[in-house]
Amino acid sequence: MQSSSHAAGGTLPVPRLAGHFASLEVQNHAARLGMWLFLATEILLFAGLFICYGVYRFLFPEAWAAASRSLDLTMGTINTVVLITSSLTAALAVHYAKEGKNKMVAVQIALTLVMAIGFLVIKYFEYHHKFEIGTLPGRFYSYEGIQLPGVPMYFTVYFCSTALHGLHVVIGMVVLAFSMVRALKKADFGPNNYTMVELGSMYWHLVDLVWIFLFPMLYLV
Amino acid sequence: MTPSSSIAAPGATPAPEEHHDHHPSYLVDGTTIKSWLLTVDHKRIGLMFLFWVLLFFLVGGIFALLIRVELLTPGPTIMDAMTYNRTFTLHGLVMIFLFMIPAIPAVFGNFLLPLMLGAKDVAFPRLNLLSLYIYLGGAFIALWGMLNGGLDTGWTFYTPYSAHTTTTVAPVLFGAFIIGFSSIVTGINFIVTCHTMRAPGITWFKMPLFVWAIYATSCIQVLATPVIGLLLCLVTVENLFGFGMFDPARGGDPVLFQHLFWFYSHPAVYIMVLPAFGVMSEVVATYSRKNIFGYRAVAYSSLGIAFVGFFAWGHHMFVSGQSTFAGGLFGVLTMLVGVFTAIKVFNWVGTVYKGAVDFKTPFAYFCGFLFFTVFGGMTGIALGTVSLDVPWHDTYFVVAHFHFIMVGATIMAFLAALHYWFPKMFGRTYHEGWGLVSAALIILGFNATFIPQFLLGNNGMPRRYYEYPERFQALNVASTAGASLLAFGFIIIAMYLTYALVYGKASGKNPWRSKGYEWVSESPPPTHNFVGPQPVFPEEPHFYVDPKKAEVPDAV
Amino acid sequence: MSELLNNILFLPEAASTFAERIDFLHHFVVGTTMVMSAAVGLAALFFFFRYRRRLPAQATEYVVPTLKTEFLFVSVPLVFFLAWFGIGFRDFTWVTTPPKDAMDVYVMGKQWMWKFSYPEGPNGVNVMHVPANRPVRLLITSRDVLHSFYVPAFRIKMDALPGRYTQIWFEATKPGTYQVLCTEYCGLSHSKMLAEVVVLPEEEYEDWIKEQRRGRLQDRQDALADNSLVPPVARMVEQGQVLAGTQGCLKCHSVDGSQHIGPTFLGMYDREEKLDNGQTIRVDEAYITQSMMDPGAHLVAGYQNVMPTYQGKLQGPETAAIVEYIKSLRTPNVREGASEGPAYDAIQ
Amino acid sequence: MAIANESRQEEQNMREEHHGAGRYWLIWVLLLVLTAVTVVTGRIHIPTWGLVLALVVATTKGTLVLLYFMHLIDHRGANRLVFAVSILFVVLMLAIPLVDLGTRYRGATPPGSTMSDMQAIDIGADAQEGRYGGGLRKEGKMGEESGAPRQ
Repeated sequence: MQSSSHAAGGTLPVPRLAGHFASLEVQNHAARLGMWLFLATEILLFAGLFICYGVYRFLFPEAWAAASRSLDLTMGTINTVVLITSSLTAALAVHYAKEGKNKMVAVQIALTLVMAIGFLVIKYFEYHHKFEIGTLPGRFYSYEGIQLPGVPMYFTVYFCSTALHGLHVVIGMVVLAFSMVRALKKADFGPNNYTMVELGSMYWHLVDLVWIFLFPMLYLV
Repeated sequence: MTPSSSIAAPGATPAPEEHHDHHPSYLVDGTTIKSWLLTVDHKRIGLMFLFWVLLFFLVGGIFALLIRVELLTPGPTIMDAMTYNRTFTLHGLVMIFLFMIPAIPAVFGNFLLPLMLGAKDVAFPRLNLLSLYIYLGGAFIALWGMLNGGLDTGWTFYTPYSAHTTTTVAPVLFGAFIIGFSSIVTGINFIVTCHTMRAPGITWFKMPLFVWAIYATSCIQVLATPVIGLLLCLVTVENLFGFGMFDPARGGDPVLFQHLFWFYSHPAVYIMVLPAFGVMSEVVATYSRKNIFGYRAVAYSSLGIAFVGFFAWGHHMFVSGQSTFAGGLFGVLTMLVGVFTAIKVFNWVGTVYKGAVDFKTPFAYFCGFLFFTVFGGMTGIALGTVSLDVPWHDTYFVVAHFHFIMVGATIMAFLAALHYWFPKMFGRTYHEGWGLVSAALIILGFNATFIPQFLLGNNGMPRRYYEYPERFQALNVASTAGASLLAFGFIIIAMYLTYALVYGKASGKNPWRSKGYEWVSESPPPTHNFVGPQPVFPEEPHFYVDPKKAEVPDAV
Repeated sequence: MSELLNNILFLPEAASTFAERIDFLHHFVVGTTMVMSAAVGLAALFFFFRYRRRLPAQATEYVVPTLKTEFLFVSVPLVFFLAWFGIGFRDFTWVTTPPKDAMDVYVMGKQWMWKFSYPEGPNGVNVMHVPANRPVRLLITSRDVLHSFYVPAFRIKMDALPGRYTQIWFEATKPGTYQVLCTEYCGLSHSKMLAEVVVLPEEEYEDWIKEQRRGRLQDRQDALADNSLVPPVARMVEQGQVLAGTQGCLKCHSVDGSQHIGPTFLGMYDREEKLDNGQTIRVDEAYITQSMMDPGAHLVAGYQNVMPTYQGKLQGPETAAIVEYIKSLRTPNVREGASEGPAYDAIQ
Repeated sequence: MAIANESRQEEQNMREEHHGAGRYWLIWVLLLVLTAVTVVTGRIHIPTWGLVLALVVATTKGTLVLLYFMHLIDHRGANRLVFAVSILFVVLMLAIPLVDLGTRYRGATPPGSTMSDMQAIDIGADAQEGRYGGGLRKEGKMGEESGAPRQ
């Protein structure tokens, strides 16, 4: 069963087995299933906003088109590329964790974190621009350029969904940072012990997944 | 039987405390306050939930009595309109978010799920403790908000009123939002427990029906709660900053709020009532010494209710500006939920057939439960019959209906569970006579409270009315009289159960001679539930056939 | 029989055509519920007694249902529930689809009163006059938060949504005075948000409306009426005519049927117009309002999109007045003829 | 061995499916290509099918992330079920309100009937003034001050 390369020294690092689990495989399965369920709740959380988006897009199609064109597509595209690439590095981190290459795990996670910060910086500039010209949600809307009913609603949806997504980026960064510290300090990830990296990376992929949908919805249509 | 796995070997040494010779029950295994507050034992967490849930039930109950007293006369009686509006809001909020939703899953689910599955604990014990503290944190934030101003939106928080009212909406919504996390964590924990922690031999279709019910409930909690979380956040933001997501002045759609709200809050009804169904499946099997008639039908119908129940939410919105077509769609789906519930009712009655009924207190509650489920359910179907909802919507008919099904059925199940598993939890017995008397009082009181409300609704009295036209008074007085009877019943229960807790006779391991899986362990169980080798579970739960004739389980 | 049942069930007097339909379903549902529940309850009680425990650890038979039994458990309730639903949905469609010849009353809820206004006539606060035996369509909206318009005697209820219109209709059968209640929680004085529907015999109603129009009768309700909602000119059509002139509508739209920059107002209401994208549209209140606010949304074929938007230039009642003015210019043959009965045409 | 079945199956799947890192790079390239596709087609602003196309591309991208980055392709049983159910719920949850909206009666949402039009009327007695609690909060002044136009 242990087909993958072993960590140096022969003793395989193994996570602590909690007393109430029958075996390690049960424990891992439980952790993974728990994570999937948690991701399901996250998806449903964003689904609420998608519904608001869908309903208001249905009611104000023209406002939606006009407002989405006022966004900065270049920045949005760069952010998409950044996030997709960070997802790649997160996946690679799991890959190296399985092979026990702890240094590489740390490097990949560090790359992910750097890109996450990049994402947030770009997002900050986008937000800043909007605050300047006044394309703000609801009653704060003060942009003269687009005067259609429903445009403030577009920005309500825009700000709510990107802010919620941004919050998830931050949470994901914290989770991944923990794995990175562990990879550096304890360096005990290996073929039997990579659940922590895997779960963190799954969370990160979810953040990416949500953005994959938010991007065309907000910027392109 | 032990899972043999090469990878498990190095770390798989069992926890050392399992090899003690003496196995104190979980109640006395550690007596410091800290050993309770920081415990990860699912049984202790369950008991702590029980304590808080009962406390909040008391709070909600006091609000209910205040409402009933206020409604004794058509005009102002004991409070002003604002206080009344806050009181019914708090009654709803406390009862729903702090009592009904955690009542059975967090207390009895926590306590019994691992016992019924032959596991030492739930899958994530620390998360389990965390869920308790999240619940308490949210509860106290919400209560703080309620005491510092209170809010008057009704528990439904309908916009635009909730976005504009000057009462303290934000902290209460935030508290409810936090409680939602507790619900999600508990749900995830239970689902994973059902998937991974079943003892050898307990396959999916050998799980006790209570576990099935809790499993279905957990699915709902996991899938529905995030949506209300988001919605509460949006309303909070709207109330604080005016983002205008549901603001009609900016094109916002108030009906959209209702869609999102009921997407959670309708399944939430099943979060409250499905565990009650599960409890009753156990109770009826034990006291009539029969296997459940149509086990699979009952199990599948739990899942069916959980699934279809999700998509029936729009029957709360037949007259709220939703389209006629959508009304029909939701109406049909509502009927399907009714069918699933009917299956359960028939199978419970079928379970008694050729059984051996022992009319103990929990069984008395089963009778009450059957009554409330049938009438609560049937009035629900009537309300789902789209056109009948037009006059009934938001009148006391609806109030009486959901108190019957959601409260009546669940309270019956909660009390039945409390009595049925009292020996399991505390190893003591209560006074049977008082149990039956109070059960009778509560069932009578409940009917006396809510049957007049059905009639009030027919007569046209809208809900959330502080003052009402005089023609409604007679029925309101009847209802209040019933409520006092109900309160009296609860006081008796509190007294004799507290007495039993301290002075009750030792119950022994299995006082009801039940063949449910939870009775395989000791009563009360030791800290890790099972001592020594993997316990052997009966072939299936509630198998009462004479062992000599056990070979031929015949179809009817 | 039905009187007796209504008394047992505490149902209020039935005073509309819908009430009669719904009471029938109500009796049917209550009746079957009672019979079926009694059957289940009696069976349970019989079992409790017949199969009481005789030994402490009595063994029992292993009884499982056959497929047939389970099928019965599913199909019997399903058939009944679907039957109820079928009748219920038919009635619901009926009550949410007003007949074409219905008379309109605008209903606006605000904290905490109801305002009623008639397209061609008076406005009222908390008292609505309607003729008996004539379908009345209520177009309901709200000024602030959600309300719900409920007349127990008519068995109708519809929420009032701010920024939206909802509709429901009824045909009162008995002259009299009926209570209106608000059933959607709307704040402090939710329970005081009461109003009355006064159902008058046809002739009396005509007299009443004439008197109202003449403005001679200064009755209680005019005294109560909130002046702010009463337009300067009491008759919406007249006001609309004035507005059409002052706002410049008549510069492009003729009222005599002649071609001009925009389509003529004469006979416009309820006409099928062919749009520039090939679709057709029936001109109704919604379309006219939309065309004022967003003229380019649905252009009638053959006309240029030159009209400016009146978004923000016209106030709500002014818009309504112009709509009513245009409606008054419809050619007489458009809305005559018998009602086509309940027709569900909501899907667009 | 009910307990181990599910868990062991899972462990086995996870173990067997250990590929080289090349697979991740390939998926990454695919994702970038699809991003380019969606941006290019998005810029053209195809009238009716633009949204559909964008969503199809997004779904494809999402599926790739799910299957390969999140290893859903290696998972069996419950994990897949959980995910499938959540997606199903999202779809139904989105579809039903839209169906409702699409089938409302036509007058339900005329543009001129939004509350902003109605607020322009002075209703006379100030509903907000002098009432205890529960009334409407005064319409926020912030929007007006910053010159927010009423839509």
